[in-house]
Amino acid sequence: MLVKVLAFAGFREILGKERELEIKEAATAKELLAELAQVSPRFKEAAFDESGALRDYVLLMINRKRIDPILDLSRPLQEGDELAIFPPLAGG
Amino acid sequence: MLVKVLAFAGFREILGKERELEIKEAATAKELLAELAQVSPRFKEAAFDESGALRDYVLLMINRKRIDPILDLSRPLQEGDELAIFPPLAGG
Amino acid sequence: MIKITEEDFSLDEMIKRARSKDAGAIVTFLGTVRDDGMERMEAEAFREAAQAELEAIQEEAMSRFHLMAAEIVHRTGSLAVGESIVAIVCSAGHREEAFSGCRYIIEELKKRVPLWKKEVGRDGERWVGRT
Amino acid sequence: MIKITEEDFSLDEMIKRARSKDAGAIVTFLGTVRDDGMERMEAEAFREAAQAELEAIQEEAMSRFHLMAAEIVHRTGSLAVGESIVAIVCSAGHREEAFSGCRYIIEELKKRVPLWKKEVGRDGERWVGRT
Repeated sequence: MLVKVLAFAGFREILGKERELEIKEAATAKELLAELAQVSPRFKEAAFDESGALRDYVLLMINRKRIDPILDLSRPLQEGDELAIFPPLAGG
Repeated sequence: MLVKVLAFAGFREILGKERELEIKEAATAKELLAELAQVSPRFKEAAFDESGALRDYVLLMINRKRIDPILDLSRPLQEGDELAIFPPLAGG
Repeated sequence: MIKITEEDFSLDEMIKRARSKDAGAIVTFLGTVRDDGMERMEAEAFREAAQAELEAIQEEAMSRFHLMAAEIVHRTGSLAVGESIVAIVCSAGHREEAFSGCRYIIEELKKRVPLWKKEVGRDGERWVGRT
Repeated sequence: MIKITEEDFSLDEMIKRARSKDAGAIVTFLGTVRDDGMERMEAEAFREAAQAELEAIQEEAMSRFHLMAAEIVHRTGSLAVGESIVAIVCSAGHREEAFSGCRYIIEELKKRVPLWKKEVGRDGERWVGRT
């Protein structure tokens, strides 16, 4: 199935602003991120620590809703879903 | 000696914006106010209560400095002094 | 700049003067005549004393909140509903200071500056006071 | 009005829209690019998500602080030192509400709206974050 990946700020500079990816039916956000890490070693280094865990400052939205990286990463995605990847907001 | 009296807001409507008054040498602000009360019954009623005490909401400046109606009213005025009489400020 | 004036003023010009490359935040307060069933408002100042008091307040705000600029204008005379009465513009490095400085100036102005307002309505007029 | 835009905007127009005869107070926050030794700033938004979040914040502020109007503009793209980045204009019956509403919107914007800024200096560039 086809999903869309949006990346912003530092992650945009690594992944490009927008790409569509063909992933297997009912794949999870976690599997999608792993696939991106495989395609892009720079993304792997930016987003994951040595133990393979997602770094704290990687923020995610699915269909423009913030998701909890612990609870929601294993939920299966659906055709046409949009995953956004970005660092912390600009803040103060 | 000559002193100047400025009046604002409601007191301006009673006394006029500005007037010069000839008062006796070393007269106090209190004496000056009594003189104004004598000249203008409307001022007397607006500024003094039945017992003859200055009402709370009469504010005074001598030479553009706020004065305390209890402490400073008996200080002698000097030639050319400017007494300003006004109600509470516009506030909130 | 501090001004007590019969004429309308340009908030835009005030903000322009408050901008600078070291200022990251500019906070503006604009007070206008609110329709509380009145036809117009008359504002009166003890001009010389008001100017001096505004200068003192400006100086306090600048040093307390590290402002880069503080602009104050207050109008006098007859003002229709919707018209501007007072404007304060404060610039600072950061927003915390700009907000606090602007708030400080308007609160002190209301408390300390010899200004009076009269509401003129269909049924008469009254001086606005804190009593 | 809420706008995320590459173009510069007119604060004056925003204030004009926020004026009304029931509003006695209009508070404005203007954020500009401060010279922290940088040459320019680049601002980036997740536009659709940012617009939706700003709408939510605006609604919260309007109802919490009884605002008459709340205008928000945020720029994206390359911005020189001194240029405007963000502006918020809130009008209310009284100043307390207008100040609180304006402050609320800028604080929530900084916390919740998907916007990023990159400082581009003589010695390189860095994304500004809260980490």
